[in-house]
Amino acid sequence: MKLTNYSFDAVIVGAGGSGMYASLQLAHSGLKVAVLSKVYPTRSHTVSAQGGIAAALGNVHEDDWRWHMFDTVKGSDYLGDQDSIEYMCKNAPTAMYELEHMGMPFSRLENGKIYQRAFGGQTLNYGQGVAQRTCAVADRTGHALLHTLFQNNIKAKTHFFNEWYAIDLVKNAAGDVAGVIAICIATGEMAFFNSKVTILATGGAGRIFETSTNALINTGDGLGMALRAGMPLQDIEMWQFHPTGLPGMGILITEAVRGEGGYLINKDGERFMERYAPHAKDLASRDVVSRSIALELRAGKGFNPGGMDYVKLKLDHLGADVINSRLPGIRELAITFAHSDPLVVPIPVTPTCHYMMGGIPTNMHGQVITLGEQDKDRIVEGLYAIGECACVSVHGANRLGSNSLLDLVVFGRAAGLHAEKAIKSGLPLHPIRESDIEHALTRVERWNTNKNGEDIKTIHDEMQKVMQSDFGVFRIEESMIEGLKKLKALRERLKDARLKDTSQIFNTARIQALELDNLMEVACATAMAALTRKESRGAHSREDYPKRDDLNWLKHLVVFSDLSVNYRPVNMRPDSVDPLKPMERVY
Amino acid sequence: MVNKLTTDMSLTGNGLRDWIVQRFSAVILGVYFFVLFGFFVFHPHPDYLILSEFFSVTWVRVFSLIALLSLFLHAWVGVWTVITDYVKPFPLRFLLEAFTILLLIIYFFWGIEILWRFV
Amino acid sequence: MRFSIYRYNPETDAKPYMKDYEVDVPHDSDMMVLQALMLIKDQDETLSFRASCREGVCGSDGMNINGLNRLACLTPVSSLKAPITIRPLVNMTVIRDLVVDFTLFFQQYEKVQPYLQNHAEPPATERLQSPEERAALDGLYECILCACCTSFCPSSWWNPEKFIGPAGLLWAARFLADTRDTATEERLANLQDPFSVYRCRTIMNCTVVCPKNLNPAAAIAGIRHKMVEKGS
Amino acid sequence: MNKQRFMNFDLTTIRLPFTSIISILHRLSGIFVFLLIPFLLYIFDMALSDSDGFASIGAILGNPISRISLWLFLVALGYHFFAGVRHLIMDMGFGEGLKNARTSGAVALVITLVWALWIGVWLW
Repeated sequence: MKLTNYSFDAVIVGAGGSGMYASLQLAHSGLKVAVLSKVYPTRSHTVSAQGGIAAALGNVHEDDWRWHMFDTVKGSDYLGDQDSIEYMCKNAPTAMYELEHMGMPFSRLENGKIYQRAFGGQTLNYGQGVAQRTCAVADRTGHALLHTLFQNNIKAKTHFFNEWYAIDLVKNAAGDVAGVIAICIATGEMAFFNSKVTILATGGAGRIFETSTNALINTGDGLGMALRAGMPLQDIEMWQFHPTGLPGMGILITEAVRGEGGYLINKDGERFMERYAPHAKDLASRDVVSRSIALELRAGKGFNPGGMDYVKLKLDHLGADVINSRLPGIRELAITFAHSDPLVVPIPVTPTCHYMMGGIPTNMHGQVITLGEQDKDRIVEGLYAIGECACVSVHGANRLGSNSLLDLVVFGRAAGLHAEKAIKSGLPLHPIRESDIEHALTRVERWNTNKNGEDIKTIHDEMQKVMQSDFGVFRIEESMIEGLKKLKALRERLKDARLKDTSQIFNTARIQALELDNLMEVACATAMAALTRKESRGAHSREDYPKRDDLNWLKHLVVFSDLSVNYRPVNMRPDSVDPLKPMERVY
Repeated sequence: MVNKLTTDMSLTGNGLRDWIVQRFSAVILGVYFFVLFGFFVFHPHPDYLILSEFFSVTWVRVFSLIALLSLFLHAWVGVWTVITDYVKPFPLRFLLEAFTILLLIIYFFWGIEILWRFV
Repeated sequence: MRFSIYRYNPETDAKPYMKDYEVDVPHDSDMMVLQALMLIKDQDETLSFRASCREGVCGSDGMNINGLNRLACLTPVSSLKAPITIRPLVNMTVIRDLVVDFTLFFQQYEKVQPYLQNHAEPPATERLQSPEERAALDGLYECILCACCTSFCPSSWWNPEKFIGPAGLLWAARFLADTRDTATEERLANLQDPFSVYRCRTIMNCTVVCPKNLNPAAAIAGIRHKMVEKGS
Repeated sequence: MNKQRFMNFDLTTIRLPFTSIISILHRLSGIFVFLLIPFLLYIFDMALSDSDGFASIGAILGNPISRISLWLFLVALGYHFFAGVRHLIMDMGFGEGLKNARTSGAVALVITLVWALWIGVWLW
């Protein structure tokens, strides 16, 4: 196969919030940086984020990053690494001001400062009352963030390779990562991007589920690449179900609706969250609210039992002014996709797969970690992961709303800073042999040459069905065993599947096939991890093990491509504050 | 930002100025035609005498002259825009533009001749 | 329901052609055109189109549907007369099928320097901006760069390289409207030639087709106003 | 591999919005007026030369083609004027929204129609 060779100081795969923050950091350093993105940067999934980005600025009331840290650790059900959470919460205000200086069009308070709203699980003074900590651009914060970063990258003259799809990492005999193989979607040209530093910023994999708030492009590409290169995924059983997605399509209705004062009702018109979370009510953390909705539906209190069951989100009482100024995008979405104008009627909602807390394990500089000798952490030279595809472990078992954009920004920046320092201190291009590249090419060659076998469509749909039915909000041993068995069979079938269209120019069928390889890897890892963790923690809710079990399970679970499982300790050693000891988690 | 030769053939070479000239001349022409319109409303069936009398009044003549000039400017901006929209080969475009200017100059002096010959 | 779709693959086709597909659309279905396209792709995997967020915020799936540029994901099939004709965005080079080349579109965007410029040392915290000042950005910053407007603008058809087009100009207006931006005069000076802004004839095709209900035509008028103010 | 580049640009497949029809008519009427300027100047020249010249106008307009040309000229001029006034109003920042722009466009069309009838009655 003919390969073009490119050589860069750093190659970033993915042009969402974290990738573009890292590239911006690096672009200012004068290094040679390339950003590969399978879509135009402004199509990245960050654009869909609505509600906001958390930072203890204290614009509305006194605030402290330590309170933010407390909420995040508690929200994570104590599975989050406290050193990373500390770093994130501490650096959040700086990051916010950087974004503001870059031109991000934040909504404003009367005094001219950045507007901050309430969000689930964000409290004052270690759990006393509701905090307004979420910086927002109406309900289009992700759009504003992504465009601001894109614009500043244009200003910094970042070298974008748009609509280039990264296929696999190139790893040498020593286990160092020397770059990626990628394909130009428009022409079919294949290239090897040789780089001193490769940063994976490929986002989530929400498309393993049938119904998801995620964009169609969220196919876990970086996760698949890491798994195939022999690295594990961490905490991948932890999938967040957002309480309020539109039934059917799974279009996201932001938590900001509840932050602004909206609330959930069942078919009796009852504000049922008062029963499940007497203090925080509708602003309890997402796992709690999603489970509560699922229980309401199970009790027959949904609006359409037997059909596509849902509860409703009421916000008409907020009035036209608040809705039109703070939640205009939500109103558009509800009218377009649910035919209901929230000014007048409540919006139908149901828990929907939304976010992957797990991912490629990294330290707080974004450096990818794998298990080396005697199962000790080993840093993979040359490889970073940031954003949703990474698991720095700031979200643990459940992410707080508005902490994901923060994660992107803070660790995108941190990885950029670290990589810049590493390159400037003389990091060389990692040596490779021809065979290392050939190894990375095997997958795409298989798709190009396999002429028989079934189409990918059935395999894709069946995988999503299994994930939806056996690994959803509630999980139980028997069905998970069944589910995993089915997934393994599907994975085998996928190895023999074929591509009918092997043309070169903008062949989206081929990209979908390559994406399905990645989705399947993530689905299998998720199933394995979910089956292994025999407790309920955060988003991982097992009916057969309903209690959290800190004695046996206060640890990270890592899964490899061969579905072997191992463990890493949770970091409980923050740098400047006392460790937060696990407590019972009530809202 | 834009090729100079293309721009040079525009009235002022500057979009803002062209735009203002076009609007300003439009207002003058509008008022002028309103005056003519008024004349014909009062004299639905004018004869030579009434018409020539009207056009011998000084302000009418001066106004007519200003209107002629406005017509020249207005038409040049408009026609130049139309030509540059649809005619891409440079020689042809240049010819058309030059021809248009020539025509407009002829009209202008023809108009002066009509107005001023019976001073 | 019948769909007639523009097909072209430069590897195999001498020229573009229209191909018909039949899709089962239940009577009272909520199906959007994007979902119909996905069903068609299940029938014929060689059909290429772009899609990402499928909720109208990423701007991937702009295309010409029954004669108007729109986002496939926001256009209900039930709102359209059959046969539904789907073509690529107007006046943009076709890469394959419904996929067009965005290179020129993004070049035009970059021409307006679409980023905040302020050379003063930023304060330790945020720059202040009153809610009213911030409100000036509403209706401008929400653009998703889907190119529906620019591809539907006659002024862009005739001068695709010299006229910046509604999308780029909307972004120019967005930064001109930002009280934090200090490059106003330079921005206006850069746009004063007879083409970049002034090819706009307020045809309003941009406003008609904008899937986010923005009004680029009015934004362009705003740029002209600022120029008149600065010029006088 | 086909190196030729194609675009989807076929005006028969594009649904032109109402406002764009208002706009293209404005341009067409402008061009028409421009092209008929010599005809008008000629009539004007005649009318103001002397009473004989004035009288010859009657003869010129006796020809239906000239009369229709004059009518078309005045209709085009009228439309160009009314649509121009609409533009000037919008330039001043009024009625820039889509709904208003559609309404004002329709108003310009209707007034032109009335004007065309009125001129027709006057000319015949």
